[in-house]
Amino acid sequence: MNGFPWLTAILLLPAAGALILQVIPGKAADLIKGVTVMVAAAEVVLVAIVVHGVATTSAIGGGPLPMHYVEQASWIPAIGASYHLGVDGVSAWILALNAGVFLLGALVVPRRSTERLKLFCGLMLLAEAATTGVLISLDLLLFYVFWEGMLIPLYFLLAFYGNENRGRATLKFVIYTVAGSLLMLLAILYLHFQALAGGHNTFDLEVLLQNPLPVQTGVALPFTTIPTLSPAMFAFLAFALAFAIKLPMVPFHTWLPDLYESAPAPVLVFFAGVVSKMGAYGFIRFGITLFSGPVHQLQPLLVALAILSILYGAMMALSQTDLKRIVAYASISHLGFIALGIFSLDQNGIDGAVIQILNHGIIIAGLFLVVGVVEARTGTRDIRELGGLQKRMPWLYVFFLVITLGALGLPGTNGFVGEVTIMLGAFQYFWLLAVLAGLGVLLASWYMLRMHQGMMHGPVRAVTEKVQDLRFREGLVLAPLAVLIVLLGVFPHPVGTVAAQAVPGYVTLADASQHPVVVPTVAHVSALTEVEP
Amino acid sequence: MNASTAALLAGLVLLFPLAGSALCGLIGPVLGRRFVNLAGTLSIGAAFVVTLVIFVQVLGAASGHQSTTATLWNWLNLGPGNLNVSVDITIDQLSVLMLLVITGVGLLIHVYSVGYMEHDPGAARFFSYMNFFIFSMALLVLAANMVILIIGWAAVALSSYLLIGFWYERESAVLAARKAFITQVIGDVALVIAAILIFVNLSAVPACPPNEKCAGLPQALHTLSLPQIFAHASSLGVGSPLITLICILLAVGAFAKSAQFPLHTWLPDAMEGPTPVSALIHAATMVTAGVYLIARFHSLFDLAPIASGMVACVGMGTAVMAGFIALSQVDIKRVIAYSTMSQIGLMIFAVGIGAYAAGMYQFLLHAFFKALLFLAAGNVIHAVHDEQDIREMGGLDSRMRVTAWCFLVGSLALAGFLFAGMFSKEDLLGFGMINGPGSPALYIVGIGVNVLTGLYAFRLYGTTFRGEPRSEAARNAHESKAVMLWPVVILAGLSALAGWILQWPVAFGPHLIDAFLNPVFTSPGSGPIAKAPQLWPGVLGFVIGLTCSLIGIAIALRIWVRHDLDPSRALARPGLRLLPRLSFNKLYFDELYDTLLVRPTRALGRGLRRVGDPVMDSWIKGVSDVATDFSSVFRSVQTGLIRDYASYMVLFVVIFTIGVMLAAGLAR
Amino acid sequence: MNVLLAILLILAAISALGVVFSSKTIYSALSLVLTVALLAAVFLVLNAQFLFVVQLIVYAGAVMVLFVFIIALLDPAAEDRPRIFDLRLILGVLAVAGLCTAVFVAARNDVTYDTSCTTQAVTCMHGYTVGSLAATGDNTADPFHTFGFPENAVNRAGNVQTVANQIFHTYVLPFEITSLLLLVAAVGAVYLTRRVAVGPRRDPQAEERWRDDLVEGGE
Amino acid sequence: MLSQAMFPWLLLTAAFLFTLGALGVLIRRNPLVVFMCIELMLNAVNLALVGYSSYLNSEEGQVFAFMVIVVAAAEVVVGLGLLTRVFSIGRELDVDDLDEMKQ
Repeated sequence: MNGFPWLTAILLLPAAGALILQVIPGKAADLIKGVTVMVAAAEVVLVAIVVHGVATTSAIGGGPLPMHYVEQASWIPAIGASYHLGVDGVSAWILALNAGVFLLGALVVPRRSTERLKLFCGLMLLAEAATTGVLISLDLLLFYVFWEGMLIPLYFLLAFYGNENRGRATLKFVIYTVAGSLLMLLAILYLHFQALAGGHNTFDLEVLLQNPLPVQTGVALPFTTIPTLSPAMFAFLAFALAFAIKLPMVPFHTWLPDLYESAPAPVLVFFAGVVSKMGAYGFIRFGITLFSGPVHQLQPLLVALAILSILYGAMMALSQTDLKRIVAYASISHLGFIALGIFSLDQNGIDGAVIQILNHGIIIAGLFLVVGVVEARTGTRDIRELGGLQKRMPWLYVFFLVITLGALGLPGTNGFVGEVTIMLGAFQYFWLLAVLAGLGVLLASWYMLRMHQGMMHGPVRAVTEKVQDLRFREGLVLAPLAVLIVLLGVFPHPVGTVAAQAVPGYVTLADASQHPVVVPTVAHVSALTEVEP
Repeated sequence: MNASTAALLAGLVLLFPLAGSALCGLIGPVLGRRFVNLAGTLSIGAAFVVTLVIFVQVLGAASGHQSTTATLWNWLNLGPGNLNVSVDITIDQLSVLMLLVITGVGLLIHVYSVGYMEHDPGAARFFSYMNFFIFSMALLVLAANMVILIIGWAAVALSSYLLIGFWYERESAVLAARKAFITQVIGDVALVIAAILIFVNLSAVPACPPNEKCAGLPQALHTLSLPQIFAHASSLGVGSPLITLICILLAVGAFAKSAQFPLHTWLPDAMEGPTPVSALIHAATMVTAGVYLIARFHSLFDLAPIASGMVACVGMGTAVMAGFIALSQVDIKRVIAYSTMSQIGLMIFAVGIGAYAAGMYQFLLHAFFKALLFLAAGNVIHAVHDEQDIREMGGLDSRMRVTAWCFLVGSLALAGFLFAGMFSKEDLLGFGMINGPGSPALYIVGIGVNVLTGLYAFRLYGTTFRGEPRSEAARNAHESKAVMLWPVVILAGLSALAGWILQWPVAFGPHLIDAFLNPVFTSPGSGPIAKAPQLWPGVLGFVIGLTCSLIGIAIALRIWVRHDLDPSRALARPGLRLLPRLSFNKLYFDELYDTLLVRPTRALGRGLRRVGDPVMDSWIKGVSDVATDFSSVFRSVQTGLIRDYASYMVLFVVIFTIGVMLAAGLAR
Repeated sequence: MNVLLAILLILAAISALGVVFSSKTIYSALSLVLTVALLAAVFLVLNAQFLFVVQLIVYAGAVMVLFVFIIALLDPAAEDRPRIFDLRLILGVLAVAGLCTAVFVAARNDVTYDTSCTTQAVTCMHGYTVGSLAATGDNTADPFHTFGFPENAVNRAGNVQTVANQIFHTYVLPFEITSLLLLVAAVGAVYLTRRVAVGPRRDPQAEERWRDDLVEGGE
Repeated sequence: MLSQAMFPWLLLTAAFLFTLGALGVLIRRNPLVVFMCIELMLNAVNLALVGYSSYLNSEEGQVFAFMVIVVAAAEVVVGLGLLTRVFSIGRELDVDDLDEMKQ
């Protein structure tokens, strides 16, 4: 807040790190990894300062969404695209998750076995820069640039370093995401021209929010008078499709299991931990705010898709035999919860979604780390061949138990916090949703236990015979995750307060179509920050 | 007792077991068995002492404010009008009573398990889990906010999962643990939905500032703290479908925990865990959490007669069913498990008909003699080298004299003659005569349960201790060590005398627990209390109940102790062929649930795996197929012959020039 | 003069047919020499004496000799039946017919040359007026014309002078570039025909045969 | 000086020669003949250039023709060099034989 461009620093640090890496000679593997971990750690420190800033200071910026650390500079004046950065309660914790998960990913990179380590670390840092960019950009075009930019390093990481059937999986991933985001570009342009018609030559989110889209009649089918959807609805569908593909909601999720199965461990950790959350973040930041009318019209459909994701993901997780695929479908089921929270369009739901994004990031990163460790030691990912790991690896058992409990949302772990708030929000929209979500929780406990007990309990198998326990370094990576899971479960207050600071703004925007826009007064916001006795 | 001391004391009660669990779990394996035994038991002992201090404080407090609520920290605050939960605890008579049993019986069982776990390498892990259980049970009992209650609830479920699956190498233990945990999760989800219902609907008329006139419109409270819920329970509508639904959901939660029909199938399988686990968790404390829950939410249940009626019926139904099944079981621990299910059925019946104090009275006494029976069974199993089938035992009374005598005291207490069981069961059946749905009908069923209890209690005693030893192991069984005997003897003493002490001088009528708990159940805002039977009908009920128990015991003695009738043929008469098979196979509930719920879900999952993704994948394959077909059309053009390329060029040149000429021509 | 031109053109056409359709390569080479010579004659008739000489020397002299030499070297007796009934033949004939009629019709009514430019002196083709400026001698506006020649000076004054004048004044840069081009071609030819094999030897027998045919090689 | 009447005929022969050359390229298998046909096409172009030059009496046509001749010469040199190189090592003289470019 003292004029130092924090957000630009956060954005450029990983990119700079990637550049510095190229200077180091290829053979100095330790040095390369050292620099990468150091850059990731510095990033975590910077982000911590920003998040602390967001939690303590009150937001500035008069727009409907009060932001912190706002930085603005003109980028392409001709078309009104500006380099506009800002962070608020919603994106603060996702930023923290982003930095933390990358640090874990960097720590887990196997020094000796990845060839061309410099390229690998460089690409990872670039990916981090891109995801950070997505989270802090408030200008639609800038957001789009980072959204696509995220894809490039990921593609190379997955295409070069995946395992056997990576070709098909990566291709499917690229087709899906590019198709989605191209549609989004069309929608962004539509918004731009609407704003242009309204006299504002801009892509800026604040300006677009200040003069929302007028209520439009449907576009008639060519040569007929049958009114189809209004252009605003088409724009929203484009946005929704792009985000639904990234946050895999069920009909668009088929790329995720294949990709997770073929991705290397460090990439998988941050891919599952952060990149899959961009869709959810996108929905909250752009989806429900810019298109409040269409959101309300499509709310039943979106909510139904969310529930479908929860139940379908759970069902598939129950029947898979490959560990990574089980965790992938578990991730889809959890993301279905987050989507349910968002589409309930009330404060509890969205707060729950933001909290659950952070929690799910931690849990899924932990799960994939454990699966990575087990696969490295036993050489197999097939749950039928595994068993009796608890006898050989007690420390892994302790961490894995805590992570599994977090994953199945045991009350007292961080998974539960989000789920309760989301179920509450969903209930306030329609009671059956909470019941179905409850069924989702039940199935979650079934497939998580099936996986956990399948690996850990039962007699010691041939594969798990001569396996020695976690080394200190691996324990060092898993321990903070387990501690966080329990800590956030027992004391989720800070996460809740920061999220609750920003969410009222989103809710009022989302309800804008229902009644005139009510800009949240400062009093309203300050009421949040003081803590009950 | 003011809030800060309450917070301190409660904090200590929670902290000790948690610290014990952490110490044993993380450092235990390193520091060796002695440290683990010491740390494990001392932490529970400390918790018991603090509970005694609290008990004294609560007894001593003036009648008006025995219950105090304190907040430890704000759990989650999402702003006014939204979820605002803080970790707050309540200390009142009900929670103190529960705490006393949890830490007291828990301490005895910990001492017992020092001996029981002597040869087991995982002792550190065992004590860590047991301490964690005591912590979670204490949290559940002290919680004053529904979310914290649910957290305690789930922590208890977790520790029971860990302890049932303690011997994780045994496939059956692993599956039993999973089954128990998933049933508890059903209860959890039911509680969460009940909490949401309350959160959304609880409303109260805001306090009207003295001077101006206020409209008195009820305004949603959006809170989950129990004191406020009970204070404004009537705002949910007396007898309305809403409050009935809430109570039914709470009851589902209670049934999952207390292994009542239909969520009872996990309790017999839970016997896969070590015996101290069965004694502590599946007899004394955890399974009675359901009873506690209904007792705690008594103000809601009083306002929903339909729901409490349903609870009473389910309770009595389970009691009968469990008793019937217990008759033919051959595993010593499963017989006791079904007896637990039956006794808790009675407790649920008691709280169902509004006799909360009677229910808690039965809970207290039951904790003693059921723990006694389990520990004694533990001694027996230990003596016959882990053999649990009672057909392999027999004639152990001469070999294990102390355990035999304690087991006899326990059986009598269970059957309800002379010792503990008699008082509490007759008390709650007495209430049953005039309260509850179709009031005398359930009482008559209750009498039948007394007979059944007598039957299976002494069948167990007869086959295990009397007659000739039927196996080599039984022949040279010998008494267990002191550390495993002393807790059994203490519990036997408690079972024998507790009833008399609390009920002095008359075996029926008002008892000390009633007086102790009344302030809780007659607190403001709670509904009508069950009417106590007058003197004479009370005595008549007591006598009838007692005679039925004696009938049951007599029949059992004749069949299984004096072998007048051949035990195997006892129930084997042709007409009754169906009943023993039904009873032995636990009324086929396991198979029923398996075919109805488990198998179809798995089949659906497998079906989706084959069909689900490929279908959703198809549209993207479609896109790529179209692209490849389109491109193959053009490949045929590239023949590689120079002349072909040349001819394409020429063709183009010709067309182009003619076009230009024409255009120029036309332009003119 | 027209009659002579017509005869020459017809002869050229016939000899061109000879080039394409003769079976023996040597015959088509010779008929090509004849065609080139006839075209040189046409140039002469069209008063392009410089080109007449250049055509004869370069084409007839150097190029055709080279051709004959290569034919002799590679396959003196090669027979190559031109495939008559081939899809491309039909295509070719069609092209020939189509293009010729189009050009003829266009030339017939001046389509190929936009006379409007010259008459109204309107700027066309990127503001560069064809011819008219040359006629008026005023060439300041037009950089390509350093100095203008009076009406049909080309045909009156020595053609070689005017052509040379143009080459060495306005088109001196293209001229230099062509010289560079020739240099490159020469180096290329030398390089290509070097006997030392660069890549892996494809066919050893061919090497033997190559050595026998050639008079004693160099190094 | 080229008369208005004769000019179309001249252009006609130029076009005829050009397309004939193209036809030759298409149907002849012997690379040398193909080469000659290309030369023929170039000559046709020269003819047209000179025709225009005299018709519009501006000498640029002739300069252009001169340049074309130079280029043709260079092309022949390189072309024949290539031909000898390719066809000297046992490949029989057939254009169709060179189809490694086929997909």
